[in-house]
Amino acid sequence: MAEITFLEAIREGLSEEMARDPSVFCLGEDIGGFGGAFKVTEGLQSRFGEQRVIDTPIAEAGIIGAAAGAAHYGMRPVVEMQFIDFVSCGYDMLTNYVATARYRAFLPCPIVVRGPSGGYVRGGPFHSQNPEAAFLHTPGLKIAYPATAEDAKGMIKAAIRDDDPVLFFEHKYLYRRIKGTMPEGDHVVPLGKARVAREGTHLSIVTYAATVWKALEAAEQLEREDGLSVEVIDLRTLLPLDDEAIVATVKKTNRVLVVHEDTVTGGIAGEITARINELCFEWLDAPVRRVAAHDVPLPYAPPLEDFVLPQTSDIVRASRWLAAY
Amino acid sequence: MAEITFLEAIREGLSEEMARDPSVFCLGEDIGGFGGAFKVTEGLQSRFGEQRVIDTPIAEAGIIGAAAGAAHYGMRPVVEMQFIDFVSCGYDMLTNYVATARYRAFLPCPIVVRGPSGGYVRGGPFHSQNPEAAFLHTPGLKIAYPATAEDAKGMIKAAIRDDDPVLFFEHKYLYRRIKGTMPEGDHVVPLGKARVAREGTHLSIVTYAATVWKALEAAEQLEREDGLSVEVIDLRTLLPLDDEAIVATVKKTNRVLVVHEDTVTGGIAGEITARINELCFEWLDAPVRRVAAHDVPLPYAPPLEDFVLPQTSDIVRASRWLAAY
Amino acid sequence: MAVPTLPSPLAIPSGLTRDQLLELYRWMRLTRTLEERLVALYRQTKVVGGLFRSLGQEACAVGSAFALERRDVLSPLIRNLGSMLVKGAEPVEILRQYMAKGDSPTRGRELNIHFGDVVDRNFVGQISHLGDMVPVMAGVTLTFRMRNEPRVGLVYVGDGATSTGAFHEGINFAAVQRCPLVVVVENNGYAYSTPTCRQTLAEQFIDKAIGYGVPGVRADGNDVLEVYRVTREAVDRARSGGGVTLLELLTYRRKGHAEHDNQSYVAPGEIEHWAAHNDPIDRYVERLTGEFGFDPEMLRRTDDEVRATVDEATDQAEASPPCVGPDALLGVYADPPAMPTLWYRAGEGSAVSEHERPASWGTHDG
Amino acid sequence: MAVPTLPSPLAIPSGLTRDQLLELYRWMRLTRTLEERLVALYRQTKVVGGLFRSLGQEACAVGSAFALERRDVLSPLIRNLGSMLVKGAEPVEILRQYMAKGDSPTRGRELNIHFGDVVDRNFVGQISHLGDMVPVMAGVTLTFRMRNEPRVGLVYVGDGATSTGAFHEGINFAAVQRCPLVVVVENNGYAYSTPTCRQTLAEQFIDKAIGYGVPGVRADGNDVLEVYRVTREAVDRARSGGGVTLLELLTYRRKGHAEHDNQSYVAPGEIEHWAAHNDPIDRYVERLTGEFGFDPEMLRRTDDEVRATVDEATDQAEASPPCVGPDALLGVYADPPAMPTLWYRAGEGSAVSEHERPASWGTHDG
Ligand SMILES: Cc1ncc(C[n+]2csc(CCOP(=O)(O)OP(=O)(O)O)c2C)c(N)n1
Ligand SMILES: Cc1ncc(C[n+]2csc(CCOP(=O)(O)OP(=O)(O)O)c2C)c(N)n1
Ligand SMILES: [Mg+2]
Ligand SMILES: [Mg+2]
Repeated sequence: MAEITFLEAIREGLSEEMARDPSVFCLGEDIGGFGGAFKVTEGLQSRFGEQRVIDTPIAEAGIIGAAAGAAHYGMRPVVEMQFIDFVSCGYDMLTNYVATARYRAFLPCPIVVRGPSGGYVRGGPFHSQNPEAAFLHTPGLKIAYPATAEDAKGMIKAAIRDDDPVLFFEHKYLYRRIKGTMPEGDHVVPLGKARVAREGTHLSIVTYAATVWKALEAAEQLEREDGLSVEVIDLRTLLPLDDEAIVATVKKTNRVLVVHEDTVTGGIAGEITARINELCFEWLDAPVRRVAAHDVPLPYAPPLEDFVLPQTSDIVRASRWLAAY
Repeated sequence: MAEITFLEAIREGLSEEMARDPSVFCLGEDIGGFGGAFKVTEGLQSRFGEQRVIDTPIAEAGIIGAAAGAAHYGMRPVVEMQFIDFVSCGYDMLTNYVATARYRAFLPCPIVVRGPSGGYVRGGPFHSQNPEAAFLHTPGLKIAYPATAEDAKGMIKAAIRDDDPVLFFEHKYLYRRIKGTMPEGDHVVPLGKARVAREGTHLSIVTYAATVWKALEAAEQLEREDGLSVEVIDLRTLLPLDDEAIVATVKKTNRVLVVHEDTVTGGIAGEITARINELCFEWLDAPVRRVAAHDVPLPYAPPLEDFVLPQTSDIVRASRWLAAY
Repeated sequence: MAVPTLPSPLAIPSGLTRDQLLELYRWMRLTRTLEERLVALYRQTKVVGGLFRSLGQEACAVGSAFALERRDVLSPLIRNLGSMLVKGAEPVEILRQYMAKGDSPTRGRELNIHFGDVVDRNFVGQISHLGDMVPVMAGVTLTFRMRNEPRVGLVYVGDGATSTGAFHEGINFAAVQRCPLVVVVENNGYAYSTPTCRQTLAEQFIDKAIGYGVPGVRADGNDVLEVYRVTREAVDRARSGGGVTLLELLTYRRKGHAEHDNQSYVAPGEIEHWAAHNDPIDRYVERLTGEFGFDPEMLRRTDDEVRATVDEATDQAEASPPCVGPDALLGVYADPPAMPTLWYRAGEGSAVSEHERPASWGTHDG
Repeated sequence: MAVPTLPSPLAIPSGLTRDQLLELYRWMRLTRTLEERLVALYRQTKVVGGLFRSLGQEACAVGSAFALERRDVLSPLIRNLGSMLVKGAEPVEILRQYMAKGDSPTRGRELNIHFGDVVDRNFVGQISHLGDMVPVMAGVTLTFRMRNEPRVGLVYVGDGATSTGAFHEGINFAAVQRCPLVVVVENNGYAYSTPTCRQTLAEQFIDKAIGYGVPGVRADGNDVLEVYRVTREAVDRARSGGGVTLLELLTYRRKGHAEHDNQSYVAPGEIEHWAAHNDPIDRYVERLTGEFGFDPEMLRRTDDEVRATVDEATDQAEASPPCVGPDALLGVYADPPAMPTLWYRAGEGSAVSEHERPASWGTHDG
């Protein structure tokens, strides 16, 4: 089979699920004839009709709430945020209405809220965000954040089939840069399971999304230049976290670097560090360290964005420190 | 001087600042003649007039945004959320507009957003929330969460005088249960500094807000029954965190229990654990452990709420485990 | 006592039968009696949390919900106990909710009348955050439009809730998508302590209708037959593809926002005036016994039945079991069905694994 | 060439002087020329990020901002480059922003025309989240009302942004608080690819005015004098205590949402029609040289001046220094003034401590 991009993989997943299940439909701003700001839904409206690919007014809380209502009555809506940065406008609806629906009222609420996220693209403070940590302490939500094209397709399909609300982050830096060959048939990647992106023995890098690729780059350099064998864990799902996979790598290498693109303070690395502490403290030969963005809103000018965000060279330096500890 | 309640202490702080600085004014729902749902602003409108204690429509994003605009032009608005649970409706305005104002546009934005938070009051999932963790990865915001009446007054005054936006959480369980005697004169408690609520040598409990009192209860029981000397740190400010105070207690006792009322997953304990790991890993004689709420929306029925939230007995059990480690 | 004159059927508005006229009375009476019972239980501290009344607003709730069919979906707010009863909520469910019982509709997770049933009786459990139910109901009714089901939805907002962004985003979405939705602004003069004049500068809430491109209709919310009539028209329009209607029902909140609120902010005499001259039940009784020639005896019998119903429900609810702590960890997700108990609770009465997730807990298939 | 007939002063609307008439022309021309220059720089990949045009909408931006005094506060959106120029923004500032230069108004933190100056020229830096500026401007103008300052505010929203909850909450708050605020809906027919008919069912955006209890005025947004007139009336009303006005300016977005957008969704000929028959500058030139008797030579001279200005600004901007990485850690808070560099960057060119926080960086005292 031919390679397709990360973005095409998501589109393929969406369109397979829409073909498979008539209760699946999409709604969002400019996703119809226009195919969305990044063209993820291109062609879906002409294939499935205006009823199933709906152009909405600019109202994130409104469309997320509408998706929830439709889900209560048997539909499986997929909501696009034009940029995931705008999910903040639906924060109340997501955390208070959607996330609690099953628990407080036994309401089924199988919706997917997806959209382009992340930086390294000169998007500035409002088109580069990684808001995942803001939803981490919201029981009732699931958070998916794939790094490969294969996972992008397999996980969007799993998210749509999940009986609970899923936030699905699509790193826009990966949209067209990352390609993959999709497995034959109904390719579904279960939520909640991390992936060993690279086997290693000296230290582990636990990460997700775009920084998975930077971690792999760093791992190769460390192997080449330092003879270090670095294991890279791609979390893939952030809620629920795959504790088993995290513990396994810690027990294997005894040294962990947690890497993410979100700010260091309040980012998900804190939660991961706490879990490692609780589940396998005795196996640690060094403190768990974090490589993440500096604690500032993400600036737009290239030299500023490059300085604020974690780079491959940072991961290399931090890994060397950890290996030498 | 006579003792006053936690709630009266906040009111005293508000009214002293309004008297001191004509640019300070309050806005919120039902805060005027009615004095607010919990009567925190009672009497302020009759003293300072309708211009400075403004009853607003039900529009959290609207009033937080309005406060920001006023702050750009020299005012120091204090916004009340009738319950802090409703700050979720202003999440976009706070994290995107308010928090970034100084950084992206050099706009002064000295606003305070305050309101009753927290559980143990049978308030159910929408009148008991602790949303602090959702704002922890938002550079530009400060988060204050006092536990004593003295701090409640001193910190609301510091928050109002701060040149940047401050989220000020008022635990409603403490409003009338906790009393204190206010120091004479202009009593200001600086943000960013934690407090040693109880000296101890065997282990440290790092916590804030209502659980400070449960930690103190547990500490006394542990002293009585186990002869354990427990140090209790009241963080007081959650953003920025007082790393010095945290490191000091770790180096002193070498055993840390982080306690909070928010859910364990995604709560602030994760960030604290990561910092301890980074700053004083070598001093740890045991893993940092967490006592927090179970990962569910907070239910309303007493047996359910009691089961979900951390209780004094939980802190006692966890402390014994940690001391015996 | 005057012999009742048999009325000509024409005299009964909106094609209602005499049985239906009596039914409307019964629902309003049941609402009031049940709330009065809740007050008694509240004073006995048997109610956990606040108590919210709809005294004087019963006609809005009952008359509007009466215009819906069972397949139609209702989204009630805190003043719409009456609507929920009409839609099939049982008094015992209400009482169990308020008393936080283990067999209450939400198993003790949510308070007061925050519960629903989308499987059979079709009303949706509200959340506290005002305005949020409007987008949700836009989505419910969008579904009916998409599937060509002849079903409609009705959502209430208070005068205060019209100020929320969620109300605006939801009604605009529903309007432009031509969803079969009736949006009812129940204007009772106050939002907690805030009078309508501090909520909006508009003279009437239906002035907002044109801005959404939908019809707006205003009615006397204390005339149950008028409420029924205008709602029924809006419901019929929605069912026949006419999309959204904005209704404004004029009424008055005679009790505080919740039972604790002393209403210090209300002008003296205002409440008494409404109680004396504009009580929806008194007004309806007058028409029933006058214009429609019902025997007052009949109404008194209905009152007795209602009281008996409430008494029985109260006994049932009081006998209901309390909630059991570990149940709190069930049903956050379909998968996993339960959250684990935290480490320091090991062996501390965590019986989660023993529990099964009832099939009804929010899965499509059941 | 026909000798221009001296017009009677009465012929000039809204009490504008001939100099002002020419000024209006100059601002529109400057807007267009500057944007054309940006397109050239964009093609040379000297612009970092997207480029947003206001081609065909210059009259809305210029005519409305021209009705403000320097002390009044403007809140521009992405189509309001012209408004910012009128309010005192320098072409070189715009160019430096788009080129992400180190001496740009936001020091490279924010993109394109997202910048402001609340100290002197009084326009507020927008954020991307649509609708949010309306509550903010409600607060700015609330302040003026509270302090009895005779200052007003003007905030723009697009047709699409009217669907946001923030717009609703903000204009309602401003209306009920009687803030001296003018809310301008710049209706250019599209929100990105979405036509107005998918955004609202209302026939016109001023239909929303009555729902907020404020006057609504609609005008031809491509007639700069008409735009000035209606805005000036609204501004005068606001200044004299009349509160909020909702203006709807009808115009057309002739370019894509951003430069990359090929407008595949636009009906063939639509753009060409507006370009040929309803270009705000062409229309104004006709009136200037006709009705107002301006010598075309004079306009040509203005065009040359404008080009020279833009050329000079371009050279300046191109010569501007790039941003310096460590500056990214400055000024998140007044205190602390800088964030520390992360541990693994130690000695990696982090020169934060060397930097002083300029006094101008967002503190009241300077
Ligand atoms: C978003 C939001 N903000 C604030 C509140 C707190 N609150 C609960 S009820 C209420 C007043 C509601 O008034 P109205 O909408 O008129 O309904 P009524 O109580 O009069 O029926 C307020 C402010 C809330 N529930 N949700
Ligand atoms: C809250 C929010 N949602 C989505 C977007 C993405 N977005 C940016 S511009 C735009 C269209 C805006 O249309 P309109 O308001 O008509 O302004 P115009 O571009 O036509 O001037 C959208 C959807 C945004 N910026 N903010
Ligand atoms: Mg009301
Ligand atoms: Mg537009």
